[in-house]
Amino acid sequence: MLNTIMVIIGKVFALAIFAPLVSGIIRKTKNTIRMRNGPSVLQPYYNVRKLFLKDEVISKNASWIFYAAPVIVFAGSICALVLVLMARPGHLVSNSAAILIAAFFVLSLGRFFMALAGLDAGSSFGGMGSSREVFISSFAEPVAFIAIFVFCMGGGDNFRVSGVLAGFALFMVVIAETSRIPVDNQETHLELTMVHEAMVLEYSGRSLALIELASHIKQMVFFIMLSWCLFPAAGTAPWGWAVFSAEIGVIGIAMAFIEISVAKMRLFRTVDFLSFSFFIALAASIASSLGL
Amino acid sequence: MITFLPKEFFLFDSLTIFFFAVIGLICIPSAIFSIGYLREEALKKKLISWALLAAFILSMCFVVISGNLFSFLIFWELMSLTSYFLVVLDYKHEKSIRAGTIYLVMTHIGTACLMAAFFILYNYAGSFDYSAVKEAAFALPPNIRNIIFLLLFIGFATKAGVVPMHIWLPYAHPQAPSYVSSIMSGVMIKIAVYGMIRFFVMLLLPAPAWWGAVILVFGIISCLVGVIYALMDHDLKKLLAYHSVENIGIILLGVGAAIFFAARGVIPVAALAMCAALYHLVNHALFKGLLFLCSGSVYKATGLRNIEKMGGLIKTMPATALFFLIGAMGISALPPLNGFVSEWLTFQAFFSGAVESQGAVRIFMIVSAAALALTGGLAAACFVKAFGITFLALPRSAHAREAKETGFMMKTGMALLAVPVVIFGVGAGFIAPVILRVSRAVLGVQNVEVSLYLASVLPVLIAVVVLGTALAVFLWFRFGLRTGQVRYNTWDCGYYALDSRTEYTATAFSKPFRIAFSFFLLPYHKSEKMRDSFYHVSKFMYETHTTLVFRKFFYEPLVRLVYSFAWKVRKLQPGSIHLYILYIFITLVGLIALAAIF
Amino acid sequence: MTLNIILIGFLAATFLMVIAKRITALVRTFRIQSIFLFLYTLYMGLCQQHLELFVVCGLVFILKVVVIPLVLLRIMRRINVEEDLGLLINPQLSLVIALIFAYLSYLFAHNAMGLPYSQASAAFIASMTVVCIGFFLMVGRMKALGQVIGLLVMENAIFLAASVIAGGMPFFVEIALFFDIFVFIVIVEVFVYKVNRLFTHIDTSKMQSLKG
Amino acid sequence: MLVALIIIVPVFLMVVSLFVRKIRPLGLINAAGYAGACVAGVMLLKVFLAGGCVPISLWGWIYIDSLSVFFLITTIAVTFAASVYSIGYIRLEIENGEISLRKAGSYFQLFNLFSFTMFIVPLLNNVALVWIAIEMTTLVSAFLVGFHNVKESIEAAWKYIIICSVGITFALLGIIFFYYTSSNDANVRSLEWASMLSGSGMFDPKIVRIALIFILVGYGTKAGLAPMHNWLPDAHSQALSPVSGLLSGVLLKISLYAILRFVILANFSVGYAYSARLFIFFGLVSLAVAGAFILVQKDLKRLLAYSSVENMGLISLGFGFGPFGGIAAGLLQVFNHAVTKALIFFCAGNAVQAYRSNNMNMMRGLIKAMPFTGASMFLGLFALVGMPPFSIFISKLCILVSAFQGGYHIIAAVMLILIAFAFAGLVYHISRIVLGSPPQALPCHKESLSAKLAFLFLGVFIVGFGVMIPQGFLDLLLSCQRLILGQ
Repeated sequence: MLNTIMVIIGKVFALAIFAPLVSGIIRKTKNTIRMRNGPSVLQPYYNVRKLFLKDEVISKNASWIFYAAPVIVFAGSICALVLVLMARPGHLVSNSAAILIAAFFVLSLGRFFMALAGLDAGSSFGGMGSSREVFISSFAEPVAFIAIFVFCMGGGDNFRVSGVLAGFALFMVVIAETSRIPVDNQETHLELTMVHEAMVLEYSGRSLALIELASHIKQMVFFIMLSWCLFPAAGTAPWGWAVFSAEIGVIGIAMAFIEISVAKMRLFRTVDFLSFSFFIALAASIASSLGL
Repeated sequence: MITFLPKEFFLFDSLTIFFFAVIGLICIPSAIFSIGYLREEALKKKLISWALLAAFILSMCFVVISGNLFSFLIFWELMSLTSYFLVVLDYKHEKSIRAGTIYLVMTHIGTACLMAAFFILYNYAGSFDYSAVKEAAFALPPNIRNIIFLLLFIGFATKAGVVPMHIWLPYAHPQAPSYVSSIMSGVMIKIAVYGMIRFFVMLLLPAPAWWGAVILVFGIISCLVGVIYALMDHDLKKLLAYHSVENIGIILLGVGAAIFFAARGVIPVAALAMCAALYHLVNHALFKGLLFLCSGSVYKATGLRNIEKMGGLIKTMPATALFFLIGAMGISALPPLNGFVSEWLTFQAFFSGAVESQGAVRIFMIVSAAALALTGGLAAACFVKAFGITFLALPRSAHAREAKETGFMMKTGMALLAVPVVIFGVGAGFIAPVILRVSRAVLGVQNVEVSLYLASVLPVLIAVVVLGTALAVFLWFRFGLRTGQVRYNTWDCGYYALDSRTEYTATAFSKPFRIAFSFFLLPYHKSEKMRDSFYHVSKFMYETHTTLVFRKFFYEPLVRLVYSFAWKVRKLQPGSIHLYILYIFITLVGLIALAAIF
Repeated sequence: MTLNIILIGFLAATFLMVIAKRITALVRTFRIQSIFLFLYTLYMGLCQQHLELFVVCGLVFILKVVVIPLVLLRIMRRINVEEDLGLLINPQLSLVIALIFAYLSYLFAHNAMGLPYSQASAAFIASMTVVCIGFFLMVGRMKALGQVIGLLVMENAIFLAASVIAGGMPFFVEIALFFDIFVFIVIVEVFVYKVNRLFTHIDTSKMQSLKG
Repeated sequence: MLVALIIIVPVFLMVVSLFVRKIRPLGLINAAGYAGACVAGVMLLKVFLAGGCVPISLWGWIYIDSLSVFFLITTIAVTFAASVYSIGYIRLEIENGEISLRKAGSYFQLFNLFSFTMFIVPLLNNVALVWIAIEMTTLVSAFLVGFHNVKESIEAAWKYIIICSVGITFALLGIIFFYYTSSNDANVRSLEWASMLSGSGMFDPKIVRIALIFILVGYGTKAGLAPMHNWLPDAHSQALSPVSGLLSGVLLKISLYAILRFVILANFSVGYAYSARLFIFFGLVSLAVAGAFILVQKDLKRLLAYSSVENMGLISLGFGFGPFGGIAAGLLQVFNHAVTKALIFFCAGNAVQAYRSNNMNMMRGLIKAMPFTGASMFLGLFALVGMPPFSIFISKLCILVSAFQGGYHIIAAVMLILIAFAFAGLVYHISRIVLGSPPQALPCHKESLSAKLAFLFLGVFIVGFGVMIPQGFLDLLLSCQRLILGQ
């Protein structure tokens, strides 16, 4: 028991530490494809370090929610990571689905507070960002749930039709949830198009550092889910951790390719994007009900 | 004539005790809250309010412990009547009169359906007693059973506020004083769910699977429609009322799934679904009661119900804000609070159901789960709006600016509901098995294994991890990392005149949803510019509204139809005595001609 | 034979009422009708030699032949309105309708009631026809007095019907009925005055302020 | 003896009202007299239930059975309440200058005459005399309807007299047909109830069918069954409010009593089922018509009048479901509706006096302006629409149970829908009157003590019978049921 707990804590730490690296790799890949030099893969670490060392400016209008939100977001991401690691890959039974869904709920805890914090300062940007963030995520959630259901019902076999379709749907959800093009753009600070960045616009210093860390970890959580979805058997393979790392890397690079090959959508087109993913998920469920 | 007086007046089984507990859990804090709420009123009004409140609560209790259809009906009607009085307690407003009328008429339609069903049952059972009804139910012809089911479903659904019979709910609940709204929303509509469980699961056995499917489908419709309307509404209490529609939908998801799987013989799933439904029932009672009390507290402090005029209340009313936040987190199903546990159990029920079945049923379960997920996401969005606009940022009106924290009694009332919201979440390990026992008894299966291990452990785990991490970060910030903090204006792009008028509004917040659901909401807007000259617009008005489709395309045409018919009938009586005499003669001649028929 | 003549006279008087255009004419024809009724009861009394029948006969004469027409004519004099009866249906059509009523009564007596064909049934048919015509006068005539007379005609016809099919009501019932008619006419007189005073006419088709 | 006492009371009071000129003592004497009648009525019930009542008394003029006792008691109770209510009502009318002092005196005379005619109807042995008594009720109450002597009231009174007389003339024809078949086929040359009943087995069914239609249409006109109900809203809206209460509460029921008598007679030749179908027909038509008119009504007292039509329809339906316990239910509804409608008409009377208008759009905030009246009216409303714990709930429930037991599912469904219309209309209109804020110009208005007492008196019945029906009363109803079904 204690052993298991220690292992999970160890894994959580490891993954949390490597989480910014994944973001760095994605960014590096994007720049490479664009034929740019770009910052190093370690740049996310530098950013976080810089932010932790800076003073922060807090709006006069803000309440305690503003202080609490980054901490809760960070804690939520960590908790989600814990939960995802608890759902054992390989023999994904109903309990695993329940745990994965719980992980989503925990992430929405953080999102809830982040959205509140966006409204807290009384700035229009924050409100706009919160509104859009909850908008997108509320449409993403059902798709993710169906995908998880279907994939867990697959029983951990590789490359079932339903599993692949579910993985595809989940991939689209991950794009939306990790604020990537075509749903959102992490790199922009153009007020009217940003979503996540608008919400956290008021943050600076160590709070912002926590938020950034939290989003790296969240991305990690999603990538882990995605990796299980695509190659469920990988976790039990020998050299599992290496296979796993490779998977994460592949997913990240795929993400980077998608990001540079499509244009950002208008906000209201994201509904179309997500409903498309919903139909894919539905197709997955139909496939699963046919036993495929 | 009065030969039908029943023999078994009262009934105590685990279901009644469960509902008793729910009633007590909500009504006591609400009653305490009412002491503070009514403090400034005249003694007469206080006494009337309390007398009505007591009558209301008692009638609910008696509905639950009735052991026969007859007293069930009487107390059901009394419950409607007393709650109607409570709705129109604030009798000077035309709005409350209107709300009361809509409420009473809808309730009456529901009760009429119940009456019809009860009397048909009475015919077959020869008695109003539940035991006789239960015995007779086995022998009922299928079509009669189905008619009874439909009548009872309409009757209970009307009271429960299931879409499309929800029309009264967003009028009546906001119009009642908040401590009453909390009971109405928290408990009264659950009594209808009690009726459904009592009749569909316990009395009219065996229930066919399609009953469960019907309930499930209506549950899905209710939760989606409820939450979408809630997103669009900016009246705090109305918003909460729409959330009641949503949550009743979620409860019905569980009830429907339970009936569905019980009929298909998958008992463990049925037990899990029923457990989830009952768990969500008590949870909704708790956080909805809490939220209504908070809204009452806000109303008392500001005199406002429109959240567009509030803002910044977290600074002036910190306790109310905290309680509201707890309620909002509960209703948004955020772990580790109670709403999370029950919604999550419902998901598990759907998932186990999907695993246990094949083909269309599996898709049906998955789609139901997706609907629930969408509902959950939208509910969270709605409460970000409700809490954010009401309590955060700057006050948007003078009333909100001058708000004062409410008194001790009201705070106590709220706290008594806020604490259980937390306990029912974190302490699910203690609560869930009890509720599982109730649901086993309800389904009449004793030896069914349902593992609630995860439900017991996970909320605690989440609480520990989240709080532990948060505490660690906090300690690190406090003692390890000592960077400075500067308080300054919100970033304003150099405009230097940010005030409450430039804040994001609830209307703006909900705009993406309005557009995404425009196929259902049918929004329309009008804008108006006041110009000083061609170049200078001195004032700009923008209004946007959504169409209440059920009202506009069903109830209003229906009412219009009835009225136009009534006006036509009215022309039959134009005041002419000659015509009247002619009527008598025609009746006479007609009857004589048709005497053979009679 | 005598009975038939009386009945024909009774019916003829009723048909005259149908085509009457003025109130006084209506009252006079009503009197004629009542005279035939009186003759009928007299004949019955002579046939059966019952003292009670003679008393009834006398009452018919006093009340229906003398008092009621006088009262009605007095009302006409007093209120001094135009005499026109106000026909909602013109006399020709009215006559046609009256004939239809006669046929309907025939059907009623033989098909619905199942009466055997006899003199009594003929008398019954006649009286039912008159009931219908009385009703028709109430519906088809605008003035208040038209309605009163219509009602009285119906009363007459019912009296006739009672005596032809059942041989008359018990004596004291007949007396009470006469009393009732008397009270009725007195009260109606009062109300006609009131109507005339308040409305300055007695046209009931214009009294339509209460509707719906 | 008791019966004679009951009959004498109104006669005596009428004589008194001829001589006493002052209004206040007159009203008090009136109320006291009817209180006495009430006591006598209760004693009569007791004696009757103990079996100590000879059916035929006073030289064969009076016939008493359970049906007559029931209707007599109902009549007396409502009349007493009306007499109590009249005290304050007439005083206020005089103060408001609506009626003169002299007319007030004549009000009491007419009131007593009216109640006399109503008292004797259930007691008379001879069906023709019953007919005459009912005609007399029309003629006497016409003065009370036209009491205000304004255009509308005279119009109403005129329509009332003429339409009811026409109707009742048809009833006379029906009586004659009964008499014909009774003398022809059963050799009973008498219109006395008991002797007709003894021969009723031999009546010619063909004629009885026709006769019963005449009776139902004829008396049904007076009983306010649609489509012959047209006089009813006019008369009820124009009459003085205590009289409206009496008209609606008692007068309609008295005609129903007459109908029932003939239904009993018809039982043995055509069977109850025939009457039941007729009752169901009239009941449904009444419910439908009343429901429609209630929805679009503007005048308070007309609204209540249509509600009476609705309730008569319900009662009629109850009789239609007779063999399944509907008769007792219908009779219970007769009593409950009588007291409830009286209460609510009295409340409406107070409201009309206060707002000086019958128009419901003018009335707001009654509960603020006149708390006692407003509260009574509100509770009366819920009693009227059949909410527990009030009495009509029970009787409505019984009617519905009998409908379902009789297997009249579709009729019961239609009935429930039509009741819902009436319910919606009544709640909509009356809640708007009772609630809301009263108009600024409303003069301060006191509620008279007598009105409050009358409300309380009726309220006791309304709530009491809703909670627990006295066993004696129940026995009476059941014996009526047996009587009507001819068991």
